[in-house]
Amino acid sequence: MSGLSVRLRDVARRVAVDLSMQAGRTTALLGPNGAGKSTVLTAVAGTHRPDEVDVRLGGRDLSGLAAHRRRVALLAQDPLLLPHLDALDNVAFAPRAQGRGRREARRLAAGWLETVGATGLEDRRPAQLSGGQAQRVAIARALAAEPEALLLDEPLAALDVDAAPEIRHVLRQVLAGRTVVLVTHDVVDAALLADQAVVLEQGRVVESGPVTDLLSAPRTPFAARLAGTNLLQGRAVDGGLQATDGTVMRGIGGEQLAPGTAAVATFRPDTVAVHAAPPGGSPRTVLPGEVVAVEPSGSAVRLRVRSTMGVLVADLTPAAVAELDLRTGARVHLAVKAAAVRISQA
Amino acid sequence: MSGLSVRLRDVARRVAVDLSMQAGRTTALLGPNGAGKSTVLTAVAGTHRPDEVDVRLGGRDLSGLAAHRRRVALLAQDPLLLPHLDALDNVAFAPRAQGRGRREARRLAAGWLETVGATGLEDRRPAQLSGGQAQRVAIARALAAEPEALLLDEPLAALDVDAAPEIRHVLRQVLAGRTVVLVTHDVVDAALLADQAVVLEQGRVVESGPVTDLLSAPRTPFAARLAGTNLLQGRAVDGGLQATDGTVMRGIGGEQLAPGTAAVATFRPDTVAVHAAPPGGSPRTVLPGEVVAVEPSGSAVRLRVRSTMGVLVADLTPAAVAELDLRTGARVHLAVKAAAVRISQA
Amino acid sequence: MSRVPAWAYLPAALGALLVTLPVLGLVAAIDLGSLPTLLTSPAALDALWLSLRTSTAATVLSLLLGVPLALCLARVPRLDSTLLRTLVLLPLVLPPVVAGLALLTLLGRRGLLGSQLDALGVDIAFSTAAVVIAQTFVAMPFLVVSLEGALRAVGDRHEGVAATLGASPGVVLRRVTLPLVRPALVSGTVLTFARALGEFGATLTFAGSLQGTTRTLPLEIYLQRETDPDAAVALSVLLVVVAVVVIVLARPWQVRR
Amino acid sequence: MSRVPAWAYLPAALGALLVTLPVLGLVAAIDLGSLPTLLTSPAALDALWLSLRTSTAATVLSLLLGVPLALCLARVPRLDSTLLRTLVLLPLVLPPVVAGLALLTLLGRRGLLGSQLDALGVDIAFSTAAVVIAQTFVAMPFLVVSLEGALRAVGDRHEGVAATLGASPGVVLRRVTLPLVRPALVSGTVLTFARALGEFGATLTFAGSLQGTTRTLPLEIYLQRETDPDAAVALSVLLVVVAVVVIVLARPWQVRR
Amino acid sequence: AGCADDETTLTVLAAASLREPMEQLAADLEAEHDGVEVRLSFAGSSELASQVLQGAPADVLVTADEPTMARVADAGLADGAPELVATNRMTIATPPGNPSEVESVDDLGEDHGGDLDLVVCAPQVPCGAAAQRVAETAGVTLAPVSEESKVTDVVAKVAAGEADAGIVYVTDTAGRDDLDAVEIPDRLNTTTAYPAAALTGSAHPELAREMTDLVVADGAGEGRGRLAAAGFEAP
Ligand SMILES: Nc1ncnc2c1ncn2[C@@H]1O[C@H](COP(=O)(O)OP(=O)(O)OP(=O)(O)O)[C@@H](O)[C@H]1O
Ligand SMILES: Nc1ncnc2c1ncn2[C@@H]1O[C@H](COP(=O)(O)OP(=O)(O)OP(=O)(O)O)[C@@H](O)[C@H]1O
Ligand code: MOO
Ligand SMILES: [Mg+2]
Ligand SMILES: [Mg+2]
Repeated sequence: MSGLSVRLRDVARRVAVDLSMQAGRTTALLGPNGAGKSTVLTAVAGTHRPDEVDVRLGGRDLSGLAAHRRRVALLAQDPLLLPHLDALDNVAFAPRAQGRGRREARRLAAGWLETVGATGLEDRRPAQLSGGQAQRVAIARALAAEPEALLLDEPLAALDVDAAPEIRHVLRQVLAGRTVVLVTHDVVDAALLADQAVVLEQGRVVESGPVTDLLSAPRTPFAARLAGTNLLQGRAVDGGLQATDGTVMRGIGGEQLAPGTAAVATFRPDTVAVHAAPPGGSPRTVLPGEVVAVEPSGSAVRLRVRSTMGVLVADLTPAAVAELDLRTGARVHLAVKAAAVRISQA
Repeated sequence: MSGLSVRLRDVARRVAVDLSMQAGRTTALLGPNGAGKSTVLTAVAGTHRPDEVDVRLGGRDLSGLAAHRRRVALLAQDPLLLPHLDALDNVAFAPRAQGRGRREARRLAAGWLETVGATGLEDRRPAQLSGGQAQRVAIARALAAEPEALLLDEPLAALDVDAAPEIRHVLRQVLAGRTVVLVTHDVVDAALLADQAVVLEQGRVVESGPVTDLLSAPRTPFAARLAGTNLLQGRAVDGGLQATDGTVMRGIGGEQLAPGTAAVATFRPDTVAVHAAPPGGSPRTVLPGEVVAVEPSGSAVRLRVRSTMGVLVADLTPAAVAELDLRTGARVHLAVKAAAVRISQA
Repeated sequence: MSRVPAWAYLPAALGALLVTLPVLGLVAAIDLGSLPTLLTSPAALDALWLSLRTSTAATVLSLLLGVPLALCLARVPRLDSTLLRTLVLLPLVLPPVVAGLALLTLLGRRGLLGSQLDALGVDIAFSTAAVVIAQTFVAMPFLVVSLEGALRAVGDRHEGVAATLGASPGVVLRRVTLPLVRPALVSGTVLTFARALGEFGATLTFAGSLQGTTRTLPLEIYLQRETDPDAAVALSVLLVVVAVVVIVLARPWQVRR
Repeated sequence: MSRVPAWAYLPAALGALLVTLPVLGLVAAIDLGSLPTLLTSPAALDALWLSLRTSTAATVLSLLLGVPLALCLARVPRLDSTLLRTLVLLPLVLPPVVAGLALLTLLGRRGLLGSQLDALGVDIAFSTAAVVIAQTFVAMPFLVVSLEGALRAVGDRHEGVAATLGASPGVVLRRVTLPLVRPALVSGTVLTFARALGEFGATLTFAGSLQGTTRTLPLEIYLQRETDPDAAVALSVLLVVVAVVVIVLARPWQVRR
Repeated sequence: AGCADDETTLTVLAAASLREPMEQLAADLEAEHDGVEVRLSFAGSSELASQVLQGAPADVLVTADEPTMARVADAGLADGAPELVATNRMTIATPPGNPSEVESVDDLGEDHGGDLDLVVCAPQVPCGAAAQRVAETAGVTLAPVSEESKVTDVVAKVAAGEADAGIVYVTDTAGRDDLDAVEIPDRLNTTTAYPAAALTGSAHPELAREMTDLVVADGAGEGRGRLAAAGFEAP
């Protein structure tokens, strides 16, 4: 197999994963804080040694190799620019280390700085850069290494609203055809930059597959929240799913599941209707709840509502929000049409 | 005046601002990377001394005061936890420094750690925390100082998709009634947490006012992009605005402006129609362009299109995107109805 | 996996041998049979006890004066002058005999300050106090140098954060600055104690050599060497053992947990 | 605005006075009229020239061996043993006379290694080479200590990043590690040179005192003091001046820009 | 120096107290032999003896007492029997003008010397042993504030005014204006002898012998004459 595969166990950090990532593809590594994402990346790069580790890249066994022989560049969560070099020489570091002449390396570096929108910062020492500027330089530095595999730990954090899409655009071009692992908390990055996705929780892989599948049919609550979709876990019953609290969410697609099988119900936030009083009417589930958050989401407004089945998300038009006078603490009833709820095996 | 006012000039960093923020309110400090946001915060906190500085808080002149007498807590862009203390003692640091007993301080600290979802990390040294965990502890530490003014530099960066809304929720409650300055690149944070907004660009204040005004009627391109709105700058002409490239964007609201006055045209992304071929018809502006990015935005899809008037943003339904087969590089025509374009004085 | 270039091991080993072999040779040279008698003579015990007392006093004095001095040099921008730092470093580089001469020109009976003190009836020369002063003079710069370097290396960003959390400079010093530089503080203190323990030339020149009062272990060794080289070697090994014990005892405090 | 507690200034000033006043007193004590004659005597010039040559050689030797040694101690986890570090520190704390004795027991004509070398016709003791060895023995640990502390303080995270960018350990050392610890490297080198320049007891014991061959400036000062205290003071000031020049010249390299 | 083939270097180790006459004698030898350079090393006698025993390359040794020379001779390192070149006697040194008004050895005793700072050599070294003998003969118990390892350290402390009095060799005070001497009468005084020897390790045995002979030779301007001029007495 020619991709990147990692098997590792780190007792102190309680991380034990076994992953394979396709060659030439970008895999998004997702998961809550402390799930073990950075641990996986540093183990692949060779800067952290877990208790057990087996890393293979394009058929090479990296496990025993020193970091500098792995041809794997890591953009760590902390930019860690070399404080004694200016921005240009930081970026030129990898080409120089790989044997290019000083002028050539600097020329390449200047190009990468331009690519990430950091032209004009060439002469600055890291201490003289703002947070976002440092992040851009660090991205340029990792890209300049032209590695066989690129590991990016939250590359777009700290970037301003102009830079984030610009650099996302740059990354999309640069990453194409490379083996990349991208850690991110932003679903937009995952959706736009990655082909595959892996979700870690508490040091274990809980979900993996194509990004589009993960976002359209998440199987774990974390992935669902990431995808902005609602997901409920429970057991299949006739015509729906019974949550742990006993409530039944009516839905379709679970017909071929044996009753009692572990299953999930997913439904998009814009299919959830919000009412001030319990509505009547046919095949739908109605859940009472309390609004815990009101946030803009694109041009819609997203409500988070705590119900007996957990926190559910509903997207409304600004007009509807104003009309219902929805604010944090308001008591509402959520109605979900059975046709919009997909039941599938967990 | 009882709020927070800052006047400063820093020659080396090319920052010169004069700001006042209301007491008991949260002000979002927005702007591109390197605009001077962190410089303002550190000057207010007293950890950076610009060439000239005048800071007043609630009638007190802080300019000459040592940092520890300012009663201003700063959550810096880098969490800077004290490496020799565990998470609990890091958070207990401020209560202890303010004279509380060790037990009392630890009790308070444990409460704050719980608030930010970091229960269970009490005994960890900063080196043993993941990026997001460290960020949570740093937030708890700043909150535990119970300062008169709180300065937060990108507090929600590095947080996972569960933590961000949770901590945003916590902050909303904690910040209420306090004087807070919040640096962020995320419009959701600004919208949800702040009352006022100030936009810095290249070390200067370019816009300020209530957050809602800024988001609904931005006056600068940066604010517009932040708000997810389109904004064009130019001069008022009869029935619209003439951009620097000569193109006229037709719109309403500019009637009382003398022709030639500097003006801006704003219009929401969901009012921009995208066509494969130039459409005909009444009062609208049609601009040819090239798709440079396709991104999800809530349940819609956001296109960024480079036109002669600059990069414009259009929101479409996923269905429309699929139908038109829109992807990066596609050539399209943008149509904007005059009725949706607001012309106002710049 | 180690990031040390492979070629570095050879010179490192040579370096380690160069500094360790002579000491091991010294230890190998002692005559074990006569050791107990040599080490328990009243002169040796007096010298050991005097050395321990004066070195401890010099170390405490160095801490009391040297920590604030290092702090000021590292943190008060106005004081960041090459001149002051150089003057503070000088005792490190002066031959001990010159250090003793320098102390005499200041505190000797005819010295600038000494003559004033003499008039007041205070006589420093030939007293145990003179030993402590000589040891402090040559040893304190070790503490100042290692501490100042560490203070600059850790930077002041954590101190800034602590200040915004309401910590006064005193609290910052106690709860942030000193804990952050603890490894350097401990190793600086050990070096200071050890240097004070080994002080010879300045003590001889400034304080003289009288059993029980000013004749510290190194002076006793020097004297023994004239008549009984074996005893000198045995005492040298005693001194090495004391130094090793101090270094080893201090080690756990040095490791940043 | 300074973050140094106000009370710290008093002990800092006392500390600074304690270490600087004696040296200033020494400088004040010289007789300017006779200075030129004293400093240009053949003996003084020989001693100065010998001191400069041997100190330079000892410094170079210390760098060649001490930098790899510090690197191994700081970066090779297996070597992080208290024992090895203690042994390396010992020369710092040995009285120079004991250091000289130790060198003799190893490299003297009757020493463990010296007797082998003697058989081969190589005679180290009482030669200029012995001076360099004695100086290296006492001075190299300064370099190792300050460098190792700095290496630990800067940590290895930047080295890790550099390695993932394809830099081999040698490149990491040259382009990342050494630049990061440059201030410590420079001040360690200066201390080493200065300590070598001031070395007295070990040189006297191991190398003897022969004009032009082993009588370095500190030995010349010691000798002069017996007959002509003024000349001794003048030479001491000369030594101070050389040390100050070295410290001052090295200063710009120490500041992290 | 010493790079040319026709240049010979002779190394002479001598007790510190012999410095002045030895420098003159070295110049004498150099004047007699073209291309010969004499290098002198002065230190405490025991120090020098230890160096020779440790293999210091030297041609001639002159010490301040016989037992010390015996250590070298017993080790078989002396070329022939050592010969005495001079003797010395003790005196009381005081700072110029004798401010403490020391008049005799009696004034140095512990019952008189309450606030008198006396410095002597430690009994373990030759000059200290001699001082001890003087005190015993005078029936005085000394109460020094410091017991130095070398006579020159005593001289330095008295000359610097740090000490009020010291017991040193007569030659140490001769010709110095920063020291006054209080004579010790013959009945209380004691004599020390200076032996010289050529060394077996010498690369120039002829020249080494010649130097030794020069030191012991009779006649003004040479050996004994030079020594006498510096205050030494004949053996
Ligand atoms: N040096 C360390 N020693 C012990 N535990 C550690 C260390 N570094 C991290 N951990 C722990 O290991 C777990 C995994 O950490 P890791 O940094 O891989 O998380 P992450 O997924 O990158 O989180 P984040 O999104 O917050 O960056 C966490 O529980 C963390 O507290
Ligand atoms: N120590 C310094 N010395 C000189 N210039 C500096 C220093 N720190 C920052 N700058 C420069 O000052 C300007 C303002 O920096 P600042 O850190 O305030 O930006 P910011 O608005 O916080 O940016 P970001 O969003 O990237 O954090 C930038 O151009 C930056 O490069
Ligand atoms: O050998 Mo001496 O003359 O006692 O110092
Ligand atoms: Mg991480
Ligand atoms: Mg910033």
